Amino acid sequence: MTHHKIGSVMVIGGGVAGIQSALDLADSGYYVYLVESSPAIGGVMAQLDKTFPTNDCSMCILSPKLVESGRHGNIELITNAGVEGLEGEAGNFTVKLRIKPRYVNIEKCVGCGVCAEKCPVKVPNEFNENLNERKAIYVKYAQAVPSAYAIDERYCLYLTKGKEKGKDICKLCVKHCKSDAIDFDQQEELREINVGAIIVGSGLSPFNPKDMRNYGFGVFPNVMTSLQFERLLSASGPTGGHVARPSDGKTPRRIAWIQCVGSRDVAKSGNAYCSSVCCTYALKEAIVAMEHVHGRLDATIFYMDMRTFGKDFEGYLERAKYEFGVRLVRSRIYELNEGPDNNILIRYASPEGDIKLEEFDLAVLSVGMKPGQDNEKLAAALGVKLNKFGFCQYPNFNPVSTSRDGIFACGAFQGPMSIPRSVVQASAAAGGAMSVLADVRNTMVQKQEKPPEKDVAGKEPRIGVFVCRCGINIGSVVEVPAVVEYAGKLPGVVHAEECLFACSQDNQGNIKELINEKDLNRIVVASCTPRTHEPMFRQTLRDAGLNPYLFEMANIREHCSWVHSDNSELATQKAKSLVKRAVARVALQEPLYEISLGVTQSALVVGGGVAGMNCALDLARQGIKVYLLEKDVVLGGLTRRINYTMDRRNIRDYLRSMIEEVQGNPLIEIYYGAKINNVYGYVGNFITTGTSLKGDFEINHGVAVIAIGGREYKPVEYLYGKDPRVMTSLDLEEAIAGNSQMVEDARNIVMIQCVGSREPDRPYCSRVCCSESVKNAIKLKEMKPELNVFVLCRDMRTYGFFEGLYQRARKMGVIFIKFTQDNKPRVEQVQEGAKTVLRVTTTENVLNLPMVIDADIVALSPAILAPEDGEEMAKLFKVPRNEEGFFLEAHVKLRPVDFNTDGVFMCGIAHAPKLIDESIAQGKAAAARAMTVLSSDNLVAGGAVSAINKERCSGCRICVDLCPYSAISFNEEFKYAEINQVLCKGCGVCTAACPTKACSTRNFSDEIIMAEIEALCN
Amino acid sequence: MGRRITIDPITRLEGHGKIEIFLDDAGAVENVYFQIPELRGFEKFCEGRPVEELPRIVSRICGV
Amino acid sequence: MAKLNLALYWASSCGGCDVAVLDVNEKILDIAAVADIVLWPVAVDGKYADIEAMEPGTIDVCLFNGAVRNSENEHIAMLLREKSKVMVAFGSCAVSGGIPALANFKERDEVLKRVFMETPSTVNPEGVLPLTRCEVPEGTLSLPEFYKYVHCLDQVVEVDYYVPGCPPTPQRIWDVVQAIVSGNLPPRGATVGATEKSLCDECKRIKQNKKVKRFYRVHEIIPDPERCLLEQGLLCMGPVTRGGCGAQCISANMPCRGCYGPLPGVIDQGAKYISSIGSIMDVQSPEEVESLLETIADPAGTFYRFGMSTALLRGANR
Amino acid sequence: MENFEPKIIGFLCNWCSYAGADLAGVGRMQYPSNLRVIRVMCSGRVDPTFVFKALSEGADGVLIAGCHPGDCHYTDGNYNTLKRIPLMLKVLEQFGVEKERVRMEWISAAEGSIFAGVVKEFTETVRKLGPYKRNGLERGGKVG
Repeated sequence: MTHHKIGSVMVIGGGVAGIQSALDLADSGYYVYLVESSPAIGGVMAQLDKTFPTNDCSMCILSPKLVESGRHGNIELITNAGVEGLEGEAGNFTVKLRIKPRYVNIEKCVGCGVCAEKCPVKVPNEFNENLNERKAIYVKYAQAVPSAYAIDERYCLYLTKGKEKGKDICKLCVKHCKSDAIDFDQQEELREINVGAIIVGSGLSPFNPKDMRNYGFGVFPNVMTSLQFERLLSASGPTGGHVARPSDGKTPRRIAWIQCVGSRDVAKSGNAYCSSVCCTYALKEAIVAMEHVHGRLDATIFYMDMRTFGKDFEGYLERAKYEFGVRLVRSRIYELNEGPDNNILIRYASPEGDIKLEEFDLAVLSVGMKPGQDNEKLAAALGVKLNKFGFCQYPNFNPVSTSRDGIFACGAFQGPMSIPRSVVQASAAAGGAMSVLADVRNTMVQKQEKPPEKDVAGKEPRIGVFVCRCGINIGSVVEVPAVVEYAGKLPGVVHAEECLFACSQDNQGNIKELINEKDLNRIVVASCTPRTHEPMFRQTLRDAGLNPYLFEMANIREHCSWVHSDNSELATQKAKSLVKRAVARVALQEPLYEISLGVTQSALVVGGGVAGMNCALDLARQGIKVYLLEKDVVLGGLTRRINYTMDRRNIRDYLRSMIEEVQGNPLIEIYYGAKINNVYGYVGNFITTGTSLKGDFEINHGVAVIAIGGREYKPVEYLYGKDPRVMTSLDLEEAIAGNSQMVEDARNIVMIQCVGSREPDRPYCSRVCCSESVKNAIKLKEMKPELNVFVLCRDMRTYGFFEGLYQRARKMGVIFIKFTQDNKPRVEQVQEGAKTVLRVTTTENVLNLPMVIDADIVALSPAILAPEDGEEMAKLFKVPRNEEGFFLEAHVKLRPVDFNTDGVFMCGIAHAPKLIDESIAQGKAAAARAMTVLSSDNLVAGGAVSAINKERCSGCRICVDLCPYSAISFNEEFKYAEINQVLCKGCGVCTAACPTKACSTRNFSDEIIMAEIEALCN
Repeated sequence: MGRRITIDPITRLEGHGKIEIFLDDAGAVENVYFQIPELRGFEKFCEGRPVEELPRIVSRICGV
Repeated sequence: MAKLNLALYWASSCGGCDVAVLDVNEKILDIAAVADIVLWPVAVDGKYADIEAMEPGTIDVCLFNGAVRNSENEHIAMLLREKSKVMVAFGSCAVSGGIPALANFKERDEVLKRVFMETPSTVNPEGVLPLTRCEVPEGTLSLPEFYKYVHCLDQVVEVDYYVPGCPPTPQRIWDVVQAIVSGNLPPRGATVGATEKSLCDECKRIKQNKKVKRFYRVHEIIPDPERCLLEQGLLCMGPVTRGGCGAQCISANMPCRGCYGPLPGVIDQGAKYISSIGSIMDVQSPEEVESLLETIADPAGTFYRFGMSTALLRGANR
Repeated sequence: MENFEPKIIGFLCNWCSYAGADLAGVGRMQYPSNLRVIRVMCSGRVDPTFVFKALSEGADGVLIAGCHPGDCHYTDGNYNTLKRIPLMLKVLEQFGVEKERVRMEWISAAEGSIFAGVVKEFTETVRKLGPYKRNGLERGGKVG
């Protein structure tokens, strides 16, 4: 049976993963329904204060994405909704949604908040982890999208006590809402939506430790969860960012973090897996707390293994320890007790073996991640299998697929993971959906017809000013009629009026009419912040045939009436001044145009390993011509040396079939023995030249993906290369797979971890080695149970579900011995009679005594190094690398596979060490991100960007290196700098730096800013 | 009262000057006042400047 | 064709601009052939009284050098403006205050005190300071008033053209004279005798993308004569300074001092320079920034060496 | 100077500090009305000329706020601010202007309360410093 395919996708879950999937799809020509169970998108990330390892503000980086999804023409937000059922198949599904009433009309609500002020019902604020209260009518958080209020039907007086009985009780919100947005007649709705594919990003729920009575959560006031602590740190949280302990509001000076609460814990919580993120977030919370608590803070983290395995996490750990003095104690805490003054007492065994009792002001439980509350129900409704822990069960080597075709998964629905990894998975899942729907791209998206634009060149400004009352939000503080009168007299203003709600639909009509009637050529709206409303008003101008850049806002709400509500006179004065500024500015603004560029519909993928091949295949599946460059004469990269994965999937077969598929795909052209000589051009239009076994090549491509992998460190330690019995873990794997005699004869095998990793000159974790060794250990034990296998390690970093393997290895009798960086094991050759014994000596960490093992094989886990040709590649593509030589992504959290240089992406080990599934996901993610460029024939660029007047440029070259997007280049022939309008993002740094005024940022020129200064000062 | 002769400016030299000559009734010089109106204050504004600047600043005392 | 009436005047200046005019060498005769010089205190006789007696517009062109430091400077500037068809601010002092305007960093009274009471060669036990009016038996003598500020010419009278430089180079002066004689002048208000691009455009040195780890004072290093001086850590004002001087300082392996003034449209040369070099400092942390800034001996005096009269912030007498 | 109401110009970057100011608004945090904001896309757009211009036009104080170092929407635009402003402050001092009149702050999109606090504190500082005395000298004005 063949259904016709539908060019739209449903994304379930409005956390950062869902948002990323939705944006990638919407930008690539698909209509997206973004379904969220709560009244606003944002997920757990919105609750976080800072994010590791950069400590950047969570809201700062999330909020632009929220706003973008909220106003994207091809994303439809459906909040308060859950999935009831699913019919159909990949390409054509029908999803049944149950949408709960919000009781507030989103279109009408202006987010003024008067309703909440008047609402008499106080309820625990879940967003703040119940640390404070909100009202029954509420907005989830200040920056929420949609920004409309919602009524919590569980608590609303009218809904719980009045409605059914037909009694008109309370309804204060209705009475006070000036925009008539409260609608108690809203009914629960069942809606059927037709989509071609589904992405599940339904997130996580933090482990609730209330049943773990040994920790006293909910009993001792000064025991809180890490998410509660996160809210405490947040400047927009219940304490405004002041770290105050719950019992008495005092600033704690001694805080303990207890790791693995609800993780790695079969006995109490049943969660055997590692939640992957808690070690690093605890470090983050400790660091951030130190910054918040003025004065001394003793931060102690009680942990089992410090699992800072992600990119740049190890450096973060080092900084926490040495720069901030966070104390790390390796000890599993079994119980917390309450001491005097509600302090928390912790008994623990010190590394030296003594039992200590220590007192803390506050204890934070680093709670693990559980599957989202409704995941089970959701999976059942969708017909998608879950694993034993309740996370998604994905098919072999398809990390973003599910058990059902056409349904993809991303983020914490798949398992516990960090934000960067969630975002990668989200893009990869979007790519999966795109592959299914490649032939129906651009069929459901909405394109709008625009009227021709009026020519305003050379015309005197005729400015229209609209001053918004915003109900009572502005009107009750600022004397709006006085502002209107004042505005009417400003130079260039030909029309000024007030409006109740400037953003209302009917006022948009009014503005359009006036533009035509009075021949207005510039518009000022004095209302709220341009950060949310400017795009809408610009659209209104465009609809009226006016260039959208001939618009300016005066923020007289957030920056005036709301913050000066106690002084009407001063607020009115300030509002006038702000309007004057806007008028002075708009008069000088020029119409700006976006330029449209052709996009070469092909991709260059550099590197034919697993990441590169997955990327190439995903692109080819979407009809894109791919040029795959491989410097070797065969495909496969590092994976060729791997024989089996830890969960015993057959990687050899996988690799073989993948290579066959790549070689057999008519859209993929492979260049073996390839070397790039030069790269020219920019996003959409690159030209790469080089040589290969086929001879010289010149390739035109629209995007490039760098997937050049990495290499294995060749140890100089532990007699490697000096004794044939010392090998790397990959050598051991080959020996096991090849049934070598050496393994056959062995009695003692010693594995040594962190060889060349986590060292001062290579301060990162190679991520895969712990799991790799556990994998080999299990294999050996299965083959020969009597074999002694010792793993000498610093921390065992078997994150996520690999924790199960670690537990299994221990059960099988593999012996794990910890060592420290300053007390490493010794490997030496000892002559015993005719035999040369390979002797390993290490300090046993429990007894603190030397332990001597005569090994038959010593397998070293060497570091994974950045690719050799990384530096060359970085120069060719003008992309940055980090100190260790791995490529540096545009943004750790939000653009993990993008470079700052538009049109260039990365995946695989070249980015950082990672496992095969992670490389596969990244390859797919890079393909999806590349598709956001390749999905249209034209690329829109320009607008408010900078430009250099070459007549004025004197060739000093001050600006050239400043641009983070490499948009500025120097014309050596004519000695002037040029800005590529396609790459420029309009920050204006170059304009400020230019000594000759050759450089100018459109609509942020010196002249405009000077005019603003003059308007505000005089 | 005698005559007053003013030479303003005195020329063909570096600097600004003015001479006031008072003659008695007999036409003999009774008194002469030489006035220098020019003051720039190098003595003050050189203070605090880097030493290597001084040769290039004080050469602007007189460029003739 | 009737000969032009030409006036050259110096206000608060050093006479270097006048000498620069003489440095056109034998061409001075060509000037004399086309123009009658009605006032040029350094070279020819001519009294204020003669000028006062003239009808307005008698002087065709007045080349006015020097800053306006006192009431006499101002008075003569107004007088010459009245009598001249074309008023030219000639040289850095007239254009933007020049070296004398460095005094704007100091307070007026401090200057007087230092000069008349404190210098080692001064003997002035009664602490007498110059007076603007002084009664003598013969009558009243007057001295000009020493102003709080050093002004540039266009702060006291309307200026038609600007010729920057400390001093303007003879070649450029000759170009200006030719333009005047031929009547081939640009629109009023223009800067003549300088280019519209920065000195970097004229500078022959090899330029690369700029990153500066520390700054050097000129005596601390002998710079590579081939490479951009700014890239070597010398505070070369070239990027923010008009060209036209022929890059003389640069040719002597010395950084540009900025005398040709800011580029068209730049309202504050020093501020612009802060913005430019602030961008190329190759440091990241506030501490590193602080220690890099330590290597700049006298930022304000360096960045505003010739432009204090036109600086947006006016200096110590604020 | 009892009734002196200082005029303060603020340059806020669009992505962090302007958003922080918005958040202060959403949180109804009250602060003095003396600050007038000019929005720039990045604090790295702020040319010290703007600061001098504001002071010369009648401002008594100038605030420049951007994303925290490392958080810049444009990767590292704010590092330009971090370098230019201290150099500008040195020059400012040499001009005899109290450097407390110009303040550089890092304010994130989540730091509404910090924004409000900074405005309060800064307004007080400038109020205590008194008006920035200017000499409104233009051509034809009183010379002296």
